[in-house]
Formats: sequence, C-alpha cells, structure tokens
Amino acid sequence: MTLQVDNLGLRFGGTQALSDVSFDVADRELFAVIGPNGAGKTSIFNCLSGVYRPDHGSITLNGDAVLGRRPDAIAKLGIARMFQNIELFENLTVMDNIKLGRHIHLRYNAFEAALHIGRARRAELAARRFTEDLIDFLNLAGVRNHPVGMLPYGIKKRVELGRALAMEPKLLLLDEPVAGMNVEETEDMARYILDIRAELGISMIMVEHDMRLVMDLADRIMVLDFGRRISLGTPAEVQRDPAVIAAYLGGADPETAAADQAKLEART
Amino acid sequence: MIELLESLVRGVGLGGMYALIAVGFVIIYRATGVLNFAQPIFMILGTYISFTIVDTLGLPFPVGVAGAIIAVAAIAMGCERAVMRPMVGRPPFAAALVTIGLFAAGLVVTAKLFGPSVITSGDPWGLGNFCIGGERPADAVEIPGIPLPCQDGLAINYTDIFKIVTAAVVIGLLGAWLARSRYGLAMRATAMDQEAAMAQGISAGRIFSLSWAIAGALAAVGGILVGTAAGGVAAAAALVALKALPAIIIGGLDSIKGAVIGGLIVGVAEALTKTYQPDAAPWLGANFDVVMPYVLMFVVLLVQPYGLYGTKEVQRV
Amino acid sequence: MTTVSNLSGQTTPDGTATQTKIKTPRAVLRGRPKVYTSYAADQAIWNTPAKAWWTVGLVVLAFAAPFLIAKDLTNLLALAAVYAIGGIGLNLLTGYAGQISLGHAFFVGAGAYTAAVFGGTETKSVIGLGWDMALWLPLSAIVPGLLGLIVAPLASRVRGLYLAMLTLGLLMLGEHFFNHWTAITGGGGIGRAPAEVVLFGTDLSKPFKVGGVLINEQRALYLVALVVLVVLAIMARNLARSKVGRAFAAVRDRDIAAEVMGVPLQRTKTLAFVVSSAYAGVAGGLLSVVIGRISPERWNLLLSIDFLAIVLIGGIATISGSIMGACFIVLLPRLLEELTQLFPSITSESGDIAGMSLDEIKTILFGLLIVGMVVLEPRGMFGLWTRIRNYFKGWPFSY
Amino acid sequence: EEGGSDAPTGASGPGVSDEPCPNAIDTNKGCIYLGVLSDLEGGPFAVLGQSINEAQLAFWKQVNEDGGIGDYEIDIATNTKNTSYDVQKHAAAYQQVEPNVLALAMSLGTVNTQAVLDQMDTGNLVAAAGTFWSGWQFPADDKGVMLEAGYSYCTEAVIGLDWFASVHNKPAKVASVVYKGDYGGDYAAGAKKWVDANESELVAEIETAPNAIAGSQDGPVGQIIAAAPDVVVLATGPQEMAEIVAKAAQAGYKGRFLGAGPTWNGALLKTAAAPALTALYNGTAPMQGWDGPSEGVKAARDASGGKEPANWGYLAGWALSYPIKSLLEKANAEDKLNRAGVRSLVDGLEVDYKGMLPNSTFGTEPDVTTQVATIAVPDAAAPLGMKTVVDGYKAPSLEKITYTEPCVRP
Amino acid sequence: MLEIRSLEVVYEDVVLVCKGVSLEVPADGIVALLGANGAGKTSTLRGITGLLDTHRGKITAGSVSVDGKTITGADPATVVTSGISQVMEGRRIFVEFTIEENLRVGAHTRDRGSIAANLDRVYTMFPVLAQRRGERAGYLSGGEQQMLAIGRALMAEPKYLLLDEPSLGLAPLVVAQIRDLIVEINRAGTGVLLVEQNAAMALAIATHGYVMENGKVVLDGPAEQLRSNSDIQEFYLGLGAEGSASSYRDLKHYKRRKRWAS
Ligand SMILES: Nc1ncnc2c1ncn2[C@@H]1O[C@H](COP(=O)(O)OP(=O)(O)OP(=O)(O)O)[C@@H](O)[C@H]1O
Ligand SMILES: Nc1ncnc2c1ncn2[C@@H]1O[C@H](COP(=O)(O)OP(=O)(O)OP(=O)(O)O)[C@@H](O)[C@H]1O
Ligand SMILES: [Mg+2]
Ligand SMILES: [Mg+2]
Repeated sequence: MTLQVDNLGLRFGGTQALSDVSFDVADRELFAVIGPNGAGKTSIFNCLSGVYRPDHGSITLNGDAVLGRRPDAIAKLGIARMFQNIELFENLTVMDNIKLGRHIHLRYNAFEAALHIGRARRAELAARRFTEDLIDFLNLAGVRNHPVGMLPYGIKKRVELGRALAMEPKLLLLDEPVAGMNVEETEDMARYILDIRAELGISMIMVEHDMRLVMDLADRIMVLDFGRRISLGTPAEVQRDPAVIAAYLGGADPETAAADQAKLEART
Repeated sequence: MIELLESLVRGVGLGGMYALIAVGFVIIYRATGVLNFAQPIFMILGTYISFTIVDTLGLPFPVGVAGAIIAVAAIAMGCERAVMRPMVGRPPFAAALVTIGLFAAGLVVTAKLFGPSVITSGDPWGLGNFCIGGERPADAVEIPGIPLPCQDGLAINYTDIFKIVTAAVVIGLLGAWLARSRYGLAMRATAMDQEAAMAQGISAGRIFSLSWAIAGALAAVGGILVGTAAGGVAAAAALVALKALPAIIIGGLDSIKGAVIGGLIVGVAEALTKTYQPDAAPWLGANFDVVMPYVLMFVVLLVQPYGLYGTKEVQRV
Repeated sequence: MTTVSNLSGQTTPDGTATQTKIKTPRAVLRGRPKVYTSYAADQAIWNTPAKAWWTVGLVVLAFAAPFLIAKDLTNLLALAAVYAIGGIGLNLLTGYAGQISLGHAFFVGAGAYTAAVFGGTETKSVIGLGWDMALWLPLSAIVPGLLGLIVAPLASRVRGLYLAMLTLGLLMLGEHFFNHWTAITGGGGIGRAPAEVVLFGTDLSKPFKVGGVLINEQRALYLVALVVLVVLAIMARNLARSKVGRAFAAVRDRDIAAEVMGVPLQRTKTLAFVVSSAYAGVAGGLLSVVIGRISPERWNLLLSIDFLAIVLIGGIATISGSIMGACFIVLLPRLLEELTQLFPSITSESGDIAGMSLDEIKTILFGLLIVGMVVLEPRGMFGLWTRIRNYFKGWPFSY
Repeated sequence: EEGGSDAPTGASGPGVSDEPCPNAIDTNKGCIYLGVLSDLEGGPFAVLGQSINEAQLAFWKQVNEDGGIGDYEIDIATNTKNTSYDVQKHAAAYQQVEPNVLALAMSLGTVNTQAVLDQMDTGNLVAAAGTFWSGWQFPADDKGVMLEAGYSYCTEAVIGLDWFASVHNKPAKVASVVYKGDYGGDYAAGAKKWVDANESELVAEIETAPNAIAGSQDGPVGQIIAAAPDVVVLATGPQEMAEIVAKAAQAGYKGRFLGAGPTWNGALLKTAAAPALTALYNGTAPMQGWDGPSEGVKAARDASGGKEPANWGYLAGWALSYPIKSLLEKANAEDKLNRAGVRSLVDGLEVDYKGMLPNSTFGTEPDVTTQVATIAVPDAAAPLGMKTVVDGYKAPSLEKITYTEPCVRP
Repeated sequence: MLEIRSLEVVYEDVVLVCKGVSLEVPADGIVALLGANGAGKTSTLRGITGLLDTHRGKITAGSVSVDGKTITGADPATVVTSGISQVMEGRRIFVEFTIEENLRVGAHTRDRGSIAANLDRVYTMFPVLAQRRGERAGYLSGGEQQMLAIGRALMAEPKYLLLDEPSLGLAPLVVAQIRDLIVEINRAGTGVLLVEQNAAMALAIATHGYVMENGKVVLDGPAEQLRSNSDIQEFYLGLGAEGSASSYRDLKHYKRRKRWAS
C-alpha cells in the first residue's frame, strides 16, 4: 500500500485550510500529522475520505486516483477513518455500528435482504462472525448490545475504531484517537494501534495532540501550520525542528511550555 | 395594465397576510425547532375573538384587534405550557405531530364556537375602495354600500391597504425588536442547542412561552386580516394559514426576512395565477393557483435546498 | 491480510469492560439471558422461543379473528391491516432512514389508482382493464415505487422539515393532478369505483365456501390484507436487520459518516423512497377495495398524518410497532365509541355533554390520546410493550 | 342474510324489533330502527348535516307521537353515525349499522353512498339520499335503493335560468361558477343543458374551490368580469358565493346571480356583501322555504317549536323523510316490514310531501317536467334571511332537454 | 466559596452516579477534579449548574451553595446570575451562529453596557476568534471551537468558572496558553473548578485537587501533595515508579488498574 498526496490545496472563503501539502505514506507505515489547532489536519482527512473536494492537487492510493470519487467509493478503495468528534450512529448498538463497517463487503441486493435467503443470509452470518472477532479484540463484549449513545467517551472511541477496522481498510485514518482520555485509556489505545499495525499490517495516518503518543508510535511525522507543511521527518528530527517548536511544541516560549517540554525531553 | 396592478395590490395584501402567519411559524421554529401546525387554530381564534368583541359586544374595531392579540397570545402560551413543554428534546416531527393533535382538537372547538354562522372580524372598511387615475361613472346604478366601479383606473380596496400596512408595521416592529434585544439571539440559541443555551443563563421555558405568545399574536393579526373577506369566513378558513407553509420554505425556515419575502412571493404568485392562468394556461387545470406556491417551492428548493434565506445546516466532521 | 480473529486470542487476560462502569439498562438486566448456540440462531427474527410462540399465537389468532367477530369489525381489522402496511412503509422511510415525509398519502393514492386502472371496470368516463388481483396488486406496488424513484433525486437534496414540506408539496400537486386526470380518477368530488377483487379467478366480493366455512367479502378482503401484511412485515423486518436497514439508520443518524463508511447516500435514500412508496402503493390498492370507492380528496394531508401518527405511536423504527400503531389509529375511534356507549348516563337523547356531541368528544379525545401517547411514551407502543414484557420477565413462557 | 327475489312477508329481520324503542312514547309498540350516516362533525357539510339531522329527529318524533307506523315506533338515534363526509368512515359506519337497521333514514354524500351502494343492493337496504345528485333519479345508477326527493342540482340550474328569463330578459350569455364534483358538476351541466335548449351561450364555465383552499375568489370574479355574462349560476359554498357577488358588483359587473340551495347562509346578510346580495342574488331550492305555506313546512315549523333552524338543511331533512315514511307505511300495510319487502315496494311508491314539493312516484324514469323549485331573494327580515319570490316554479325548458342519464357521472 | 456537600445525582430514577460528593472551590482558588471516564465529574458539574433536567437526572441529596447562598437544584438561569459559568463538555458552541453571536449569547445575563469590554477581553485572549468573528462557528477547527467555548463562558463575568475538560483536543501550545489563562482568570478574582483528563496540566496550576472514582471522591488534598502521590503519578500522570514516563512502544500486553473505591 502506498498513499501519494501531492500539492493539496483547499480554501474556505477567507481561510486557506491547506496549501500545497504533499506527503506519502508507505506500506505498514504509521504516519502522524501534527500541528496547531486549525492547521488543516482534519481537512486532510476530509480530503482523503472524499468529504471535502480540494481545489487542486492529487491523491492516489496504490496508483488509483482518490480525488473525484464520492466518499463511499473511497471507502471501497480501502480508506477507513475515525473522526475527531465521535461520529457513531447513536441509536444503533455497538454490534450494529461495527457491522455497518462491513457494508462494503456485503454483496447482496435489497430483494435478497428482504427475503433473507441465499447470499444475504450467508453474508450476514459472516459479518456477524467478523464483528464478534472485532468485539473480542477490542474488549467490547460487555456492551455488545448497548446502543452506543449512552456509552462513555472512551468506549465510544473504541467502537469507532472497531467500525473502521471492520472495513478491512488498507489505510486507516485516526483523528485524535486519545483526546479526552486518561493515561490508562491512552495506553489501551496505543496497544490497539500497535497491534493493528503488527497483526493486520494496516497503514495508518494519525492526527494527535498527545505528543508522547505521537513521538513514541509514529514512524514519520508531518507538521502543518496554517495549512502549510512546515516539517516532515522522523520524530527525532521533527522535535528538533525550530519551526515546529515555534509553531507547535512551544519551545519558543519557554515559560508557557516548560512543563510539556520538560516531559518530552526527559524521554529523548 | 390595470388588471396587473390590481392583481399586484391584491397579491401584496394577501402576501402580507401570509407573511404574518409565516413569521409566526418561523418564530416558533427558531426558538424551539418545532413546526407548529396549530397555528391555523390561533389564526381563526383571532378572527373569532375580534368578531365577538366588535360585533357581539359592539366595541370599536381597535379594541377587537387588541383583545384578539392578547387573548390568542395567552391561549398560545397556555398550549405551549401544557403540551409542548414535555416535548422538549424530542425529534422535531414528534413535536410537530403533537401540534397536529392540537390542531385537530382545536378545529372541533372552533367549529363549535362558530356554529353554523359565517363571521367577519368586524373591520370598518368592508368593500370600500378608492380610485386612482380613473373615475366613478356618473350614470351607473348604485347599490348602497357597494362603491361604484372605477373606470379606467385602479381600484384599491381599503382592506388591502389595511393588510399591507398592518403586516409591514407589525413585522417591522417585531424584526427590529428581535434584532436589537438579546431575546432574538437567545431564541435561536435555544433552538440550536437547548442545554448549551441554558448554560448561558437563558431560561428556556421563558423563551418557549415568549415565542409561542408572539406567534399567537401574529396569528391573531393574520386572522383579523383573513376575517376581512367580503363574504365572511367560517371555521374552516383556519386552513388558509397552511398557505404560509410553502412561503416559509421558499424564504427559509429560520429566517424572518425569508418568511416575509416568501409570504409576498406566495401572495403575488397566487394573485397573478388567479388572474392569468385560466386564460393563459388553462391546460394546467382549474384552481392551479392553489398549487402554484408549491411549484415555486420546488423550484426554489432545486436551487437552494435551504430556501432563499434559510441557514444552511452546519455539517462538519 | 490476516483476519482480525487471529488477534482475539491475544487480548489481555482481564480485559473486560470493567474499566469504566457501564450502567446496564434495565431492559437488558431483566431480559432473558442470551445464550445461543450459533450466530444464526441469534440473528434469526424469532431468536427466543417466547418471541416465536407469541408471533405464532398472534398470527393464528389474526387468521381466526374474522370467524369470531362481526363483519363490521372484520372490515375494521382489514383497514387496520392495510394501514399497517402503509405504516410499515413510512416507518422504513421516516423511522429507519430518517426522511420525514408528508407525502405518503400521495403514494397511497397512486397505488389505489394503479389498482383501479389495471383491475377496475371501464366506464364511459374512466379507464379500467379488469385484470386479476394477482396482477394488479403487484402493479400497485411497482408503479408507486417507480414514482418514488422519480421523486427521490429531488427529495434527497433537502433535509429535515424542508423535506417534510417538499413532500407536502408533492401531495398537493398530486391531489391537483388526481382531481383533473378524470380518465383515471373520475375527477374530484365524483371519484371512481376501485379495482375488482377477483383473485385467481375467484370473485371475492361474492360469498363462497371453503371447506364449509363461509367466506364473505369482508372476510376475504381481510384475509388477503392479512396475508399481504404478514409477508410484507417479514420482508420489512428482514430488510431492517440487513445491511440495508443499517445503512438506513446510518444515513438517518449521521449521513456524512455513513458515506465515509461506504454507504452510498443517494442510493440509500432512493432505495428508502422506492421501498416506502411501494409499500404505500400496496396499501393504497388494498385500501381502495376495502373502502369501495375512491375520490381524489381521499389522498390528502390528513391521511399522511395518520401514517405519521402510526409511526410515532407505534414506535420509530420498529415493524411490530407500526402494526400496533395502525391498530391504535384505526381501532381506537371505535373503541372510544363503544366505551362512551357503556355509560348510558352520559348518552342523553340529544347526545350533548357540555355543549359537545359525543362525536366531538370522541374526536377531541382521540386527538388528545395521540398527543398523550407521543408525549408520554417516546418509544411508542413498542416501548410500552417492551416495558410490559419486561415486567412479566418471570412468566412461564420465558425461560 | 341475502335478499330473495320475491319479497317475503312479515315484520322480521334486521332493524325490526318487538321490543319498544329506547325512548319509546308507547311502550307497547315495537321498534323499527333506521340508520343515519351523515356529516355531523368535522366534515365540510357538518353545518348542513347537523340541521338535516335535527329535522329528521324531529320528524320521526312527530311520527311516533302520532302513533308510529302500525305497531311500531321509529328510532333513528341509536344507529346514527358521523362520517365526517369521509368515504372510509362512511363505509366503516355502514358496516357497523347495517346489521341493525331496516333502512337508512339518511346517507349523506354521493361518493360516500356509492362506496356502499353494491352492498346496499345485495343487502336490500334502502336509503334516503342526502344529496341532490342527478344519478339518484335513474334506477340504473341508484340500483333502485336510493330515495331522493324533488329534483337534482342539474335540473335546479335549468329551472333557475328559466325563472330568470321569465322575470328579466332571457340571458344571451350565461356563466357558471361551481365546485368540482357531483354538486357543482351537476349544476354546471344543467346550465349547459339550458343554454343548449335556449340558444344562448355559456360564456364561462368556471371551476372554483372553497376559500379554505383557494384563499379567495378573485379568480372567478376576474373571469366573470371578462366574460360579462347576463347571469351567473353558482354552486359553491356561502362565503364563496357572497364574495363573488360582492366583488363582481364592486368591479362593475352588471348582471345577476342565481345560486343553488347550499350556497345560502342567513349570516351572509351581516357581512359586507349584504347589499350586493340583496340587490343581485336569487336562490333556488327544491322545496318551500321556512316561510312556505304548505302543510309540510307548517309541520316542520311546529316540530321545531317555532325556533328558526340554522339553515336550509332543516327543510331538506324534513322533506327527505317523507319518502321513507311513505315506504314504511306501505310496507306495514302490505305486511312486508322486512328489508326485501321494503325494497320491493320502492318501485311504484307514491310520496306525498304535504305540499313542500310536488308529489312523486319512484321507480320510473324521472319526469323532469314535474320538477319545480322555490325561488327566493335575500331579505334580512325573512326567516333564514330568504324571502320566497315564487313557489313551485315550473320550468318550460325542462320539456326541451334530454334527461336520460346522470348529468355528471363517474 | 462554592461549596458542594454530599451531592447525590441519579439519572432516570435508577442510575446513581454521584454518591455523596463533597468539594469546595474557594473564591480565589483553582481546584482540579480528576477521575476516569464515567466517574461522575460531568454529572457533578451538572448538579451545580442545574443542567440535570435535560438529561433526566435529579439531585436526590446534598446541597450546593455559593458564597453562602444555597442554589441546590436551582434552574440554570439562576445559577448563572449568581455568578457561576460553565464551559461544557464537548464545547457545545452554537454552530450556526457566528463567533461574535456565540459570545453575545454568553453575555445573556449581563447588561448591554458590559458587552463591548468583555468582547475585547476575549478577543485579545484569542486573536483567532477576533480574526474570524463574522464566520460561522461550526466551521472552526476543534481547538478553535474550544477557545470559543471558554470565551463564551467568560462573557458572563463569572465569579466561579467551571471548566469541563478545556484542554480536550488542543495543541500543546494552546494547552499551555489555556493553563496560563486559567491562572490569569483566577488571579483576576474568579474561582475555578477544573475537570481534566490532562492531570499534569491540571495539577500544575491547581491549589487543591480531588480524585473521583465511581461517583465518590476517593482522594483529595493540596495539589503538590497529589503531585507527589505515587498512585497519582502512575495512573494520572503516566509516570513509572521511578517518576519518568516509559515509552508507549514498550507497553505490556496486560493491564494493572488502580481502583481506590472497591
Ligand atoms: N467546512 C468548512 N468551512 C469553513 N471553514 C472550514 C471548514 N472546515 C475547516 N475549516 C477551516 O479550515 C481550517 C482547518 O481546519 P481543520 O479542522 O482541518 O483543523 P485541524 O488541524 O484539524 O485543527 P484541530 O486540531 O483544532 O482539530 C480551520 O481554520 C477551519 O476553521
Ligand atoms: N443521561 C444519562 N442517563 C443515564 N446515565 C448517564 C447519563 N449521563 C451520564 N450517565 C452515566 O453516568 C456516569 C457518569 O457520567 P459523567 O458524564 O458524569 O462522567 P465523567 O466523569 O464526566 O466522565 P467523562 O470523563 O467521560 O466525561 C457514566 O457511567 C454515564 O454513563
Ligand atoms: Mg481536527
Ligand atoms: Mg465528563
């Protein structure tokens, strides 16, 4: 799997959300995107998944053009995603949410569905099996039949991960997977991310403000500021990049960012 | 030309009336997110109360107007308190269905109030009109109480002027107040996210009551205008209020400006269709004017899925 | 690519959901333990014996009913069955897929006229091909379904109450159209006779005997409606628990996310419209023959509202709820009537109480009951039913 | 359950009971139950329907006080159902009352009644027709079970125009403004028949809708002004009629207006349209007005205790009850008080309307030449706001028109 | 002093989520409230601000008082007028309003005269907001929305500010800014109750801290004392026993959890 993004540009009225952003993601790579709030990280995800149409640029996945396709077609190409603000189907149960991720893999028509025969029946059973495996994997067995609406935040995030994994994607987009989580939950999520890569070999792009997580897990990091790519490299390189420190990590303002910086430095 | 101008005046008058009712719909929608199908009942109650005050009690017309406004506003507030408050936070169409239930029960009650008779809101103008640029024929046989025709000129009914002026003044004042007072913003905030609005110190209950009272008052004024019909109205005239529905969609559900413009578009389109369609396009079938507003609504929605001035829903992931 | 199942063995030993405390809803706590030997059994419609028994019992009762009750009640039950079919159709569109429609009555009308044209008798003024019910009934689904297909592209452009009003416009235009297309509808205020009820050559309007049991028109129509309802209800239920139903719900809850998950928005909404219109059409075809005469005024906003009430009162996004809702809407007025007659003291000669006639009181009561149902039980009759069922959790039927 | 060909004798079957009626005057008598399916609430004709119903209750109370019919009193209250003028409710209510009644004292609405006509035919259930649709006059269309009184809206238009021609000049140009459907359609067809028979011209056939739907009647007014007919015939509702008359007058229209029975409402004389109505409008009705001199109208006035009814419906309800009464009397006399028996007697039934309208015989093709109307003019001082101008006006044109099938028909 | 005594909160008449929570926010203090997801922190805040109704929740016992005045179960409008503002969990900005309109709604309880000055204050605090004041708030990025939510709460000039996870989704630099901001707000005379997952940030500025588990306060004390508590270090600050963080890459595949209350 390779993702190639070239010269992506996106504008909303007076806001240049992305300007000439280029990067690529290699097979099995865990690629991170960081940057200040409003830098355009989520916008990149939205372009990748077809929610936004960039003004210019190109995106290809394994050579297939991604741009110009509708989101559902992109999903079929193999791009799955988690959202920054949880976008679960509140009235469905955990199981149905995850099963919905199987949508693109279920091949039967509405008529067969109505009669529940043949392909439809078999496909549904297979989907159930697949879903149960994921439920096991993500430790969601206890809430399997709960409507997701009333679940706590951390569990919802996990359901969202499950739903994305159910799509058997080639590329997984994670938008702030550990925001709002405590240390313990963050550890869980980190473990899942590592397992996904190790066991399933799915490439991932992760947007996250938790620098510890990003620096620990990412193979390469791209830093955005005001829609522009200001840095790209390994965690170590990025951390030393003065532009990054100024714009994002906050080293330029020693007083305000002291604590974070100290924590980061303690580990490098 | 005269025919066109006369149609236009009638259309604007009608449009003003629709605009009043449409604004009522919009106010409630903006504050509570509910489309209030009981609005027709408030409207016809306005007609009835004004009739009772003017005709039965023999008081002056302005007293009838004031009485109708106050009474209907109070009734609307009562309805909100009794059945709509528990619906807070439920899907909009569930709430809409409850207002439909109110509407159904209200129809029975108003039909009972009206009895078999036909009433007017007691306006002092009747069929009176004035003549611009023409003259009253000297030789015509006069029917007492009916003005002579206006030859080669433009005859304008006082009631149409009344409609236009009332609508302009009422909506103008309301619009100014909403724009200037913090309640305008508070109403929309409450509709958008009730809990967040409450967290800002907005009393959601007061906002709901207020919006229903305003909508009730507007409907009452609309009802008084409807009740100026030459032949009077029966309880079924309540349904006229539903003509404001295409108007608010054309204008955009949450926009007062849109409601006014939508109301005018519907009124004028209806009047022009009534005047010209029977000759110009008879193949569209009789009474095409009834569906004309909806045809316009389709056209608008094709181009603008949120009406002309409606706020596009923010969708962001 | 390895499948996820490989991973499941590697989960942490104590990795259960104790990490955060999740309140198990009462419904689940009190429900029967869910022990299944296979996913197939768990995924079946009737996944507990109790459910299966209940259903079988109810269906048997429903089939026996017309032979136990008077024919006017049979007729009323037939109406309820027909409304249930229409209600299920609207629930698929509005309840499951979240597309509010006030235009359902238009499609019901379209089904009625399709039936009348293909199955009716020709007169001087209206067309009628006189085909068998076995032909016109499917056609009364197909034609409105196609109409739904035509409407869907415009309808799926708008959302929420805008869609409600757009479909209201469709209804108004449809009424205008019905009023003036005399060759098909007979015209406003006059109407036409509906389709003939000749099923596989048997004229159901004439009494006949099956194994010594008299089948009169009411019974015949009711039984036909019931069979159609059972089949369509099961199909709807199947649809709802398939990828189609999940796609509907996904589009309803969050359409952008749904699209990103691979659910084609346009196609899903269109499918919802088509299926719902087809259900409406069947309901219309059957409704017309149960009523006996159809005129354009019939397919009005009030009928659409009846269907919306069925969906809401029965419960959003439940099939069995729609059936309960239809029974509520169709049978309640009659029940109220019987109840008022139980108290002869209030049935004075003129029938007036506090200046209101019994009919008026009935109408008001009916309106208030609908309001009450919607206000007090958000999940509708299905929710009510679930509560009652959970209350009797220890009953012998459940294990 | 189903009726035979040769009517059985004896008082038996549904709707005939030896037990006294619920509110019996003479408890020694049995009871005949009649059904009523009418718009009593919620429908467009509720106002009319309620009046009709009041009249019928009074009529049968009077009959019972006068000794009933044979050994029976009549009850219509027990099986009265509101249909809100809705076909579905009408059909359902029919099923409900059908097993309990000997006949229907009222079935309101053409479409509504047609929904159950086949069942009435097979069940031998006779009904008084609550509409003046022309089809009820033809056995082929009403299957011989509908008892209509007087004429149809179709001939009403002809009679009205003849009267107009006789007192004013013969109109060269006529226009009609009507609702779509049996009522308006019949009326417009009558106007057409009249102009064809009188070599005049129907310059505008205008279709309109109630104000609750159409908002206003500006459309028809404009069309009337443009076509400038000598007379406009109207089959609409009261407010719509008044608005048309007033606005046309205001716009300088010089002709006159003729309206069908249901267009009138006394309260119109309190609206702004009153002067125009008084000056330009005449109304027609199949039977004498509240000020009528006949025995029948007098009986109706007496029965209501002198209280003026809400509208014209009361007279219609009273008059429409005579045919059923005559039929029951005949059945009683011939010992055929059962459904099949009653039905078998419709053919040839002669009805005496006590002067409210001409006596008639059922079962034959309608003889339009005997059909007459009462013509009235608005007058605030008169009962119901209408003063009779001519009673029993006979229209010469009726001899010239063909009337062999319904004027409008599905 | 904002004082909560033995507060019990029940949802839907059955789910008891706050089991007698007591805490105090001095007028000049910053109090941190820590706890795992679902511990009942947000519910405690709702109990203070009167927002339980909309969640079908109730206070069944306990009391809330501000500067001696009891406001237990008062409606939200009263709570705001008595000087308590809340930054709600999940931001809850009015997406269809412009940024400025959002801020104006925040000033609903203030008289018109004070609005301009407060707007200025917020705009200087968050220049991004000033720049885009006429744009629709729904299109702001996640972090920008968080700034708006805080700005909106400040528009009411509260005496006590309740912040529910203000750092959620914010860039480190902004977190630092917000942290300073909280200190600044506090210095200007506002008591702050800070609910946070980011314990490092919260404890860095707090004067006092509470830890909630399962609806109960299981630990509380001066902030520096909590910072040095080994459990807090391990489970809230993510520091190993030696006081330094280990890499996520070296995570063990099993978990050990700390539960105070069980
Ligand atoms: N649909 C839209 N309409 C208008 N502006 C938008 C839209 N989507 C994003 N923007 C703007 O584009 C910029 C980038 O937004 P984006 O959501 O990509 O930021 P982000 O990097 O994800 O920030 P955060 O870390 O805060 O989530 C922001 O200024 C945002 O306001
Ligand atoms: N409306 C509700 N109905 C029923 N239970 C609820 C409701 N709201 C919250 N809960 C439950 O109450 C418990 C405490 O929730 P609360 O939101 O107060 O926790 P929290 O500590 O703020 O967690 P987080 O860190 O996720 O915000 C949770 O288990 C939650 O599921
Ligand atoms: Mg983002
Ligand atoms: Mg919380």
